[in-house]
Order: sequence, then structure tokens, then C-alpha cells
Amino acid sequence: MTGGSFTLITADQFFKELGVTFYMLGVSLFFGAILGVIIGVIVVVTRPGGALANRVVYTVLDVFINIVRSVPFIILLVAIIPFTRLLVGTSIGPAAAIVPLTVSIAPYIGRLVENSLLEVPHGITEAARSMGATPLQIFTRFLLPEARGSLILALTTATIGLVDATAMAGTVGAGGIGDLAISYGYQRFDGFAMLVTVVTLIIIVQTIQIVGSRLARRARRR
Amino acid sequence: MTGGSFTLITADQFFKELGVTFYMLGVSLFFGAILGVIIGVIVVVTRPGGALANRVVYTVLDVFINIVRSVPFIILLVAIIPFTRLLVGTSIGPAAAIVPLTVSIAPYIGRLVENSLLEVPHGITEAARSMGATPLQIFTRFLLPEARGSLILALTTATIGLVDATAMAGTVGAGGIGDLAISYGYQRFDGFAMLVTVVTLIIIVQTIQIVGSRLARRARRR
Amino acid sequence: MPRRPADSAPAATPVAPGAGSSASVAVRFDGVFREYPHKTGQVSALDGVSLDVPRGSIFGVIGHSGAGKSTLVRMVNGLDRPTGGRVLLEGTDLASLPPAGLRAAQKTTGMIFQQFQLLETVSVRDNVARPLILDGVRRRDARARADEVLEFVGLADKGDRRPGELSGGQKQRVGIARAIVRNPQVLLCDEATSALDPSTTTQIIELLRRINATYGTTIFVVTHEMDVIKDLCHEVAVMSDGRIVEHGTVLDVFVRPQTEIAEAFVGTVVPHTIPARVLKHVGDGDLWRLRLIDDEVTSPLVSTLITEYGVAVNILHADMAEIQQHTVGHMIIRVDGPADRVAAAWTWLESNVASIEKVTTP
Amino acid sequence: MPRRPADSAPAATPVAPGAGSSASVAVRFDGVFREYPHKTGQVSALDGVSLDVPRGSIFGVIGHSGAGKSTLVRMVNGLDRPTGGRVLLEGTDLASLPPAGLRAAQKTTGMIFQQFQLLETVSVRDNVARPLILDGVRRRDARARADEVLEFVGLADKGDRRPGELSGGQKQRVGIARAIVRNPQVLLCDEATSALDPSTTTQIIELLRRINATYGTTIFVVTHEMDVIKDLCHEVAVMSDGRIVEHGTVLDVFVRPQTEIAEAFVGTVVPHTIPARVLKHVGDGDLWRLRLIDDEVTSPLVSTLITEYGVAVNILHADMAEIQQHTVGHMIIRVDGPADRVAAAWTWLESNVASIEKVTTP
Amino acid sequence: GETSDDTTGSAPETKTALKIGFNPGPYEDMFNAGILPILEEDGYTVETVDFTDGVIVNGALNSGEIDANIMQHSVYMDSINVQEGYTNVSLVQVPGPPMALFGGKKESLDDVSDGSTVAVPNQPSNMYRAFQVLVDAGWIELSDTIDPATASPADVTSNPYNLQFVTLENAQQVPALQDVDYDVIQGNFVVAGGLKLTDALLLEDLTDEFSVIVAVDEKNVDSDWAKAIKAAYESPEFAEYIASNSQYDGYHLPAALES
Ligand SMILES: Nc1ncnc2c1ncn2[C@@H]1O[C@H](COP(=O)(O)OP(=O)(O)OP(=O)(O)O)[C@@H](O)[C@H]1O
Ligand SMILES: Nc1ncnc2c1ncn2[C@@H]1O[C@H](COP(=O)(O)OP(=O)(O)OP(=O)(O)O)[C@@H](O)[C@H]1O
Ligand code: MET
Ligand SMILES: [Mg+2]
Ligand SMILES: [Mg+2]
Repeated sequence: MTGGSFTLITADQFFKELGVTFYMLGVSLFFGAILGVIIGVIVVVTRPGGALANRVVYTVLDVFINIVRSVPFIILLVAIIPFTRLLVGTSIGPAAAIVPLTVSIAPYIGRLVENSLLEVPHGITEAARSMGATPLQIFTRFLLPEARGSLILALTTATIGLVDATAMAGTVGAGGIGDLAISYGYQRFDGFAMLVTVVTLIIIVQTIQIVGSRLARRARRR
Repeated sequence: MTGGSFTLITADQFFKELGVTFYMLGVSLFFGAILGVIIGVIVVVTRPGGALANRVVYTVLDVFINIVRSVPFIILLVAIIPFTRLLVGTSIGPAAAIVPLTVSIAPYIGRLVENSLLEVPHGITEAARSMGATPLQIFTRFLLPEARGSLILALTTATIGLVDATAMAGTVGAGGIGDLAISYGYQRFDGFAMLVTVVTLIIIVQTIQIVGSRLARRARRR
Repeated sequence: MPRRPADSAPAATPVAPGAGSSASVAVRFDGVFREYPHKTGQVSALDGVSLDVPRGSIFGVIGHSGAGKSTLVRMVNGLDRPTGGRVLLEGTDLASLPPAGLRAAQKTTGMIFQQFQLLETVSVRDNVARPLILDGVRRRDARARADEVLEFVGLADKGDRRPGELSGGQKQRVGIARAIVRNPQVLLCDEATSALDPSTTTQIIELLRRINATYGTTIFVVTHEMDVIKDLCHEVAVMSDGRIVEHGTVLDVFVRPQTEIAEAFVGTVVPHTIPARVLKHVGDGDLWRLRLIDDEVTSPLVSTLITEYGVAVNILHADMAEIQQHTVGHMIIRVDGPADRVAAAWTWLESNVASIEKVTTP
Repeated sequence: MPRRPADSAPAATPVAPGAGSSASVAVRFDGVFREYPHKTGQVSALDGVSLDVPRGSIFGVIGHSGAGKSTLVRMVNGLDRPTGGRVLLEGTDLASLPPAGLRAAQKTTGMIFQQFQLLETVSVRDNVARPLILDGVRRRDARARADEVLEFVGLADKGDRRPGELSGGQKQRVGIARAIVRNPQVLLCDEATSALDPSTTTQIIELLRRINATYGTTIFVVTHEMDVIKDLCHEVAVMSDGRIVEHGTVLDVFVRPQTEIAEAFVGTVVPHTIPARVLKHVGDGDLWRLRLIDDEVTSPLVSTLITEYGVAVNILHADMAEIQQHTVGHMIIRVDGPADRVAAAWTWLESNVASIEKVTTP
Repeated sequence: GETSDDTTGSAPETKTALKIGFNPGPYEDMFNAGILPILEEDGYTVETVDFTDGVIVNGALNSGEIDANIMQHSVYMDSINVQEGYTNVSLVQVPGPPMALFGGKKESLDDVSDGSTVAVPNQPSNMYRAFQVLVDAGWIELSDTIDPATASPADVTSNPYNLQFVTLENAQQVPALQDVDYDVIQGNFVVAGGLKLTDALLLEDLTDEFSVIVAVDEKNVDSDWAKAIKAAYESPEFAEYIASNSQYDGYHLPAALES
């Protein structure tokens, strides 16, 4: 700023970081959602009274979800550095940020998926069973369509949580809009950068929510 | 402490910070839940097609939720310092941390409450309306009992998110177990402190989840 | 085409007192339309329904699946709104009321839902007590009253259960109990007995009749079961494709159905088709079809024909039904004998039975 | 107390071929118990049910609300498991099967649910196609087949709708379509027609009969509507409080109900009680109650009594019903005349009708 | 004096209960072990408050919610004073470790090559210091207008090796060491992270302006308790404590302590 320049960040930098945010968001959401849905489904089917009730698998997964969710993100990020390095070869940069982001979001999505699936009326599962559907089919052909609306809302909620988490990913040099907000807006007191980045974040979140709500409403339409 | 001591933290310190965590968690959950439920209910009843459909109120609240949820916690914390000071007379310490924690958790709970309430079958609302129930009664006497299971799970999810957020509250000198994990485990590379605090956090989260799941299962029993 | 009670057959019409005068109308449908937007153009669930439900009457609406019955009944307590026309409950257009007014109006009604709509997480007792709780009745009193009503519907021992632990018919009875717990002025029944076995149905019908008689409750019944109409209702309207195609006293519609669809429904109680077994005999001689009402049913018609008119009579088909306080009989007989005697028998019957016609191959 | 077809009345029992031999049993209930734990002790939904459902038959179970019918039918495809005894589907104890085996067994069955259980977020067509999709049938083919079946149940034009846009009866027909889309070997119907009007019911019954005749599908029907039993079933079992209290061919049970409860159900089709109207005449002379089967119904009984035995006959009550391929009649007549002629008439009737008894004040 | 505080109501001259803010790390440990005993002897009681952030801790100081903080150098403090209009001033300098340039994937300064990655702190004033170390190494040149309060990679005017800067949270720099070619780590994290300052390839020439200070509000500079803190940091007991603990090897000592 010094020399009286209006702001510390350039348009180029802004758009680059915006790209980084979308990259981190997109990739970690993609993997997080896949893992999360798998986790959620396994928890639902292995729970006591579920289609494939299995006390051990259920307890292990349930505890695993809780462990990951217990650990503050920044600590999780450090704790899994060896794993991150194994996976992407480095512990810094956007690619490295994706690993802890995914690891932290997947169990969260898993829990939300679990909650959604448990809301599907029991009769639907019964009808599916009466047709000889496999547990996988019960999920893909019955529970998934019926829970679609609430699943979309859950994913929306998770995605928004992820936007917040990407801001913290700045710690590993990953950058992104949230990091811009903290590094420039907050730490360097660049009011303009703060405004632009926060408004951008609000727009991103608002868009995700609007799209999510609309998709959910459509899916929910009966 | 210094020198070759095994860990940097003392048992006294640990228990004091544990108390601080419960204090922050309890108070902000209490206010956050009240505000969140109110927000969630208002969003549900004012949404298009709701019992008290009101485009303006709905849009304002919906956007407000998104704004609060868009802003990284650290920025939210700084942004509302004047408000915090107004409310609790100081901007530092556990009492001051409660304000941003509540402000950040309430809209989140609101969103989860909204999602839960939308899952209650439409017929229940119809039956309630046919009896001439007021919108408030529809909520307290019909939606709430029917959604209780999923509401409890939502609150559980939110509480666990709150545990995570209290760790960040260290920024304002609030302390707590999460801050201990970050200050000692993360910033001072104190492995033992890290282990103890993280295990404590896991136990807290696991307990919350177990209690939440059990209560939800009981509420859900049909 | 809807007929008024005026031209109904027997002397005493069992229609509620003062029917027809607008002052005593509990529910008035005034050219009601209900259209649903749909990809492939509009779907008309109600297509100009006009109907008066007299206060204190038990009024039935019957029609095939999809005729618009549920849609119609949901208009009465404002659960659905007409896209055209008006629905008046006790003279008030529900659409014109402010929310508080609408709620007050709804509280004077009770509704039994086709799909029960019970709270799954709450005991049966609390489900039934809920409307009272809404009115601010103390929990104790509400529960006591709920138990009373549960006893009425034969579920005295099920108060502590959750709906999920009940059979289909038991759930339906909980729905009935909930609808009547407030002693509503207008009781709306959407297939209130379709999940019930005959003897439970009979009990419920008895119960509804008692409510009607004791409290003067107007009961608006929507059903596909003609037996319910027969045993319970004073008046009946027949719906088809969103329209009222026939309307009259129950007896009237039973004895002289005007439309094919009404005939089909009546036929489920008093067969209107000629059994195949009987058709085999067409051509053997004259087949006559008689409809008898009340005393005609118990008078020795066949005996008279045989002994006084000297014809041979074979009863090919006979059945009877109790409709409201009346007996309706239906007979197909073969009459043989010299032409003049047969003719005389015909003439005599013509003035001694409600209707007589020759049966010809269809 | 359950009776075997052996002692059934008329010559040709319409029971499926080979009934009774274990090899031709589609479903066997072998001392089946189902208990629910409950705060106030155990609830017994099934209390030692033993029953054989012959392959290829249409087997009905009737009983009051809460008798255990739904519980029974849910045992057949393994949706529920006995807490005691065994249920054999085509000779296999479902409880003994590994999951994959159970699923294979379930695929040979189709089930119509009392509460429909449709996917709310999926079109009617896709609801019906779903079982085929599970089998790996290509989406196109599955949909084409679904449309075929929807046509069967009279919903050809509703394929694109969502269940929420259908009336209650339309939903039930979607459930029926879904259950038969795979041409199951055993079709399980839990109140498959209770939400339907009589003419739709008749169509569905026709449809079920056609399925049974064409594919030899065993149909296990649970219902509270005696009309369904009468028109559709070969055999019927009567349930009460979790027990089978009576069992026989439909005709058999209709003509000679053994238990009060069976009599009550039969009475909804062929009244068993004596109408009040008739009771007024008790004491005026001899009141006789006759039950007639088939030819007895169309024979000129009254004519014969009057002309050949010289007695005066007044038919106080008569009705007739078609049960399976048989006609069952029920008459109450008053016979007047000199004692010896009356006695002779009695004697003659005794050997010419299925049963005769004097009516006395109850 | 005229700057002494009379808004707190109680006489400031007799104030003995102090509230001091820290960022967790060596300065707090040093205070607790080396200074606190001296202050307690003088009759003071001290409550320490941990902040994990540098902005809020200065706001708390300026608003009187804490009496002093010990976690920053005067450059940083000044920059925040300017930004937020605070009136915090430096009371006394405390011993502190210098910034250190470590080799990660590369083992010596000579291995630097085109595109080498260099991790630097993401906080502006520490980034500024890190850049100064790189200038000392002869790897980059900086803009004349660079300001410690807002320094960013944009201030690097000459970068012949085309160094790739990775901006990390201070504590992250230790575990990230093996993922970058070079790592310029703030001294206290070097110490806390178990690295040895003596293993560094290059140490910062720590000037006074980047030495950590005890900051107080301007109006309290002359209070007794402020003087007591200042005296404690300049006392021989404290000098003895620093000298006798090997963990402070390599620390930059204020003039008063240099023996
Ligand atoms: N949301 C909707 N969208 C489109 N069409 C609808 C909707 N709801 C109902 N319908 C149609 O309106 C017509 C009337 O429905 P309604 O539920 O009133 O029938 P019903 O007479 O109660 O039939 P049932 O005896 O089967 O319950 C039906 O053809 C139905 O498909
Ligand atoms: N989960 C349960 N817990 C306790 N009791 C139950 C439970 N499910 C069913 N029952 C009881 O078991 C009995 C049999 O129920 P079932 O649903 O088989 O009756 P049904 O013959 O199908 O009746 P309906 O004709 O009313 O559908 C009922 O008395 C019911 O209350
Ligand atoms: N009572 C009449 C008779 O004896 C019969 C009526 S049967 C509907 O001829
Ligand atoms: Mg309906
Ligand atoms: Mg049932």
C-alpha cells in the first residue's frame, strides 16, 4: 500500500486466487462427497437394525467420523502431513490443501448423509426389500431418490462449510479468496481487499445456497 | 517447564481450559440454539408456500444466514468486536468469545433446523391446519415433535462444529482445550500436549455424538 | 340434472330439517373449480361443482377413484382453495377470511384423512388430544377426553401405543377419534372407513350416526363404498370427473338412479345388472323385473299372483337391502300362463310395486 | 377347527389342482408366532398360525382390523420373521436363507402394500418399472413394460405424474401395477382394493383372476372386504386375534360358516341376521329360513309349495349372491295352511334345499 | 504525571494486579520463568492471557483490557498503531531469536537455482524480515517503498533466481521444511520446533526495530508497574537466567543485557 496505492492486491491476483478457491473447492468437494456418501451409506446400512447390521463396522466408522470431526482443522492439517505428502508428494500448495480439506469434509458429509437417509420413511425400504433389492440397490434406487432433496441441502451446507475451510488452507500456502481476505484484508488492513474478498465469498456462498435450494426444491417436488 | 520437561502444560492448566471450553460451548450453544431455532422456523414459515409466506422476511433472513456463513470465522470475530464490546463490555476472554461463537453458530443451526423441518411429511402440516392450529402451534405441536429426531441430530452436528470453532477462540485470548491444542500442540510442537488435548476433544465430540444419537433414536422411535 | 328432494319417492324424506333453505345450509359449493397446472395442459380435479349440504344432515359424496372427492372435501375446511367459484362454510367464504378467522372456522370442523396423517412420534392418546391442546385445554383434561373418545372407537387399550404399532384399521380409528374429539359442527370424512372391516365399519357408522343425532353435527362423507352411503347418509351426490352428475336423497338415488354411474354404485348394494344365471332363462317366457319399497316387500306378491291370477311364477332372482329406514327389494320373476292372466297379473303388479319392467336380452 | 376341502358341500370344489399335497403348496405357515415386546407385556400379532396355500390358488384371509393379517402376509416374503414356527415359500424356510437366497426368493413374489409405499420423487412409470430395473432390464424396456401394466390397471395416461399428483385409489393401482410387473409366482395383496371404488375393484379383481388363470400365479389376499373374497378367492381363512379360526373353500364357508366371526363376515354378503322387518312377523305363523345353492335357487320352489302343497307362502326376505361359480340364496318365508300340509311342505323342502330351519325370536 | 491514567478510578500508582497478553511461545515461557518471579517479589500479581493473533492483542492493549503485551517487534506495533490509531509504545526490548534461513531440499546457499521454492511467513512484518534475510543472501532486491506493515511478494523488485515464494503460517514452516528448497523461519518457531539456530544457513542481523518488545499504552509508560517490568527485563537476575539456559543460545540480546 504505502506509496498511497489504493489496494495491495491486483485484479490478476484476485482472479488467480478465485481460480484457486474454485479448484480447491471443486476437487475436495468431489472427493469429499464421494467418500462422504460412501461413509454415510455404510453407517446407515450397518447400524443396528440396518440392512447389513454390523456392530463392528458401524462403531469403527462412527468413531472415525467423530475423531476427524473433533480435531480442529489446523491440527488435522498438520497431523496428516505425512499422508498428504504420500498422496500428492508435498505438504504445501493448493494440491496439498485438498487432502486435509477432503479428509475433514468427508466425515462431515457422511454424517449429513446419514441424517438424510434416516429421514426416508421406513415403508420405502420395506417395499424395496419386498422386491429383493440388494442393499446397494436399496440405496441407489430407493433411498437416494427419496432423500435427494435433503441430500442436496446437506451437500449445500457442507460446501459452504468447505468455503470457510479453504480460507484456513492459506496456512499451507494454498492461497484462495479466503486466504486473500485474511492475509491482505485482515493482516495488512487492506480495507478494499477485505471488502472485495468478503463480498466475493458472500456471492459464492449465496450462489451455492440458491442453486442448492433450487435443486433441492425440484428434487423434493412430489 | 522449560528445560527438559516432558510437556509444557500442567494438569491445572488443562482442567482450567477444559472448564473454559465447556463454559464457551454451553453458553454459545444455549443462545445459538435458541436463535438458530427461531431463525430456522421463521425461514420455514415465511418461505414461498409456507404458513406465513413473506418474500421479504424470507429473503432477508436467507441472505443474512448466507452472509454470516460466508465470512471466515476470524474475520467475523474482528468485524463484530464493537458489537461484542457493547454486549459483554470487553473484546477479549471467554465471555467475549461467546459473542462471535453464537453469531456464527446461530445461522448454521438455523439452516440445519430448516432442513429438518422441511423433511416432515406435508400431510402433518395439513392435519394441523385442518385443526386450526396457528403457525406457532404448527411448529411446536406438530413439526417439532415429528422432526425431533432429526433436529437433535442437527444440533449434535452443530455442537460438534462449535467445539471446532472454540479452538479458534484462542485468537481473542479465550483459551479452552482447542486453544491449548493450537498454542501448545501446534505452535510449540508439544507432542504430549497435542495428544492429550486432541484425545480430550475426541472424547468430548464422541460423547456429544453418542448422547445426540441416542436421544435422536429415542425421539425417532415410532 | 341434480335433483332436489322434492321429487323423491316415499313420503317421509329422511333429509335433515329445513334442507334447501339457504339459512340452514352448513356448506355451500358455488360453482367450484380446481385446476392443477400440469405439463400436458391443465388437470381439472373439480369442474364447476355446486352443492348445498344442509345443516345437521349426513351428506355423502360417492364417485370413482380420481373423481375429485378428496379435492372437494378439502375445500370445506380451507385446506385447498378453489381456482374458481366459492365455498361457503356456514355462510362464510373461507377465502375471504383473515388467517385468524380461517383458523376459528377450521376449529368448528373435524377432518378424517384418507391417509390418517397421524403424528408418528407421539402416543395415540396424545394424537387424539392434540386438537384440545391447541385450544388450551389442560393436558390432563385433554387426555381424559381423548381416552373417552378412544373408547368410543374401540381403542381404549391402545392409548399408550405409537401409531407405528397399530394396524391399518386401528390407525384409521385414531384419525376418527382425533376428528371428533372437539365435537365439531361439521365433520369431514375422507374415506373414513375404507381400511376397516365390516363390523368395525358398522360400529363407526353407528358412532357417526350417534354424533349426528346427539349433537346435530353435519357430516360430510366422501367415500367409494356404497354401503357407507346406504347405511349412513341422508343425501348423496354422485361425482364423476370433477362434476356432480346426480344428487338426491339416498333412497331416491337407490330406487331410481338416473345416470349409469349412479346405477353402477347402486348396483353394488342392489344389483342392477341381471345375473348371467338369469339371462339363460330369457326367452323361456316373460321375465319381469320388479322394484319394491317397504310394505310392498313384505306383502305376499308371488302368492297373490299364483293364487288370484292363476299364473305360474318362478323367482329367478331376489334381493333386499335396508336403505335408511326403508327396505328396497328387487326381484326377477318368470311368469307363465294364459296371455290374459299374465296381462292381468302385469296390470295388478303395475299398481302394487314401485316399478316393473320386462327383461330383454341386453 | 380349520376344515379341509374334503367336507365341503357341492361336488366340484374350485380349489386349485392338487391342493393338500405338500408338493403343491406354495406357502406353508407352520405354527407361526409373532410377538411384539411392549411395555405392558407382549403383544401377540400371530398366535400359532398353521396354513397351507396351494400353488396356483387364490387364497384369501379375512379378519377384523388388528387380527394380524398384515403381519401374516409380511411373513411370506420375509419382510417380517416369525418369533416362533416357520414360514415356507415353495418349500424353503425363508429364515434359513442367506441374504442372496432371500432376495432371489423375494423376486418370485410381488407385494401390494396396504399403504402403497411408492417413491414420491419418481414418476408413476418409474415406480412401476423399478422392480425390472433391479433385475437389470434396460430402462427403455422396463418403461415399456411398465406402460403395459399401467394400461392394465387403467392408468395409461398417468405414467408421467408423480404419486403426489394422484388420488388415493390411483396410488393403490400404481402399487398393484408395481407388484405384478415381474409376473411373480406368488402375489401378496394387503388390502389391495380397500381404497378403490366398486367398479375399479371389480376391474382389479378381474385382472387378478386373469393373472391367476394365465400364469398360474398363486395369489395370497388379505382383506377385510368379504366381497373381494367372494368374487376372487378359492379358499378362505378367517383370522381373529392372531389365530386362524376357520378355513375352507369359499363356498363352504359361505354356505355353512362355523364360527360367529365367519358368520359375521359372510353376513355382509349374504345376510345372516334376520332383518328387524322380518322379526315383526314372528308369531304370525311359521317362519322358515332356507339356504339354496345353484339350481335350487332358480327352481320354482315357492310356486311348488303353493300349487302342490296348497299352503300360502309369503317371502319376507330373499337375497342371492354369486360366489365363485355358484349361486347361493337365502330366503325367509312364512308358510300358512293346515298343519299337515305345512308339515308336508317342510318335508319336501328338507330334501330340496341345502338347509332349512325354523326362525325363532332371538 | 499528566499522562498518568485517572480514568480507571482506582489510583494507578498503587496498581499491583497486571494483565499481560502473549502469543504462545518462548516470550511467554521466558516471562514466566525469568521475569514473573522478580515481579512477584516486587508485590505484583500477573495474569497472562494467550492470544493466537497479533491484531486483537494490540486492540486489547489500547482499550485497557490488558496492561501490556509481549509478542511483537516495534515495526509491527507501529504499523498497527498507524492502521488502527492506537497509542501503544515500546517499554523495553526483550531477548529474542533472529529469523533463520534453513535449507530444506537444498543443503547450502550455493545450491540456489532458477525457480527454487522459498517458504516465508505470511504475516507482513515477518515476511518483510524474511525478505531482508534473502536480500542479505544476495538473492533478491526490494522496492524502496516496502513497508513492514504491508510487505508482500509484490515488493520484490529483482528476483534473478525466479524464486517461488510460499507464504505459510509461522508454525507451518517447520513441518513444511522438507517440501521446500529453503525456509525462512521466525526464530521462536525455530526454537519451539526443535530446530537449532546454529544449523541455519543464514541468520537475520536482528536490528532493534525487529526485536520483540514489551508494549504498553503511551499513557502508562511512567507508571510504577511499567517501570517495574522494565527494571525486571534489565535486571542481572534475568541476565543470569538467560545466560544459564541453553535454549536461548543464539538469541539476540538487548544492549542492557549484553555483558
Ligand atoms: N397435485 C396434483 N396435480 C395434478 N393432478 C392432481 C393433483 N392432485 C390430484 N390430482 C388429480 O385430481 C383428480 C382428483 O383427485 P382426488 O384426490 O380428489 O380424487 P378422489 O376422488 O379422492 O379419488 P380416490 O377415491 O382415489 O381417493 C385425480 O384425477 C388426480 O389425479
Ligand atoms: N410394532 C408393533 N408393536 C406392537 N404391536 C404391534 C406392532 N405392529 C402391529 N402390532 C399389533 O399386532 C396386531 C396385528 O396387526 P396387523 O397389522 O397384522 O393387523 P391387520 O389384521 O393387518 O389389521 P388391519 O386390517 O387394520 O390392517 C395389531 O393388534 C397391532 O396393534
Ligand atoms: N314378499 C314378496 C313375495 O312373497 C317377495 C319379495 S322378494 C324381493 O312375493
Ligand atoms: Mg381421495
Ligand atoms: Mg393390515
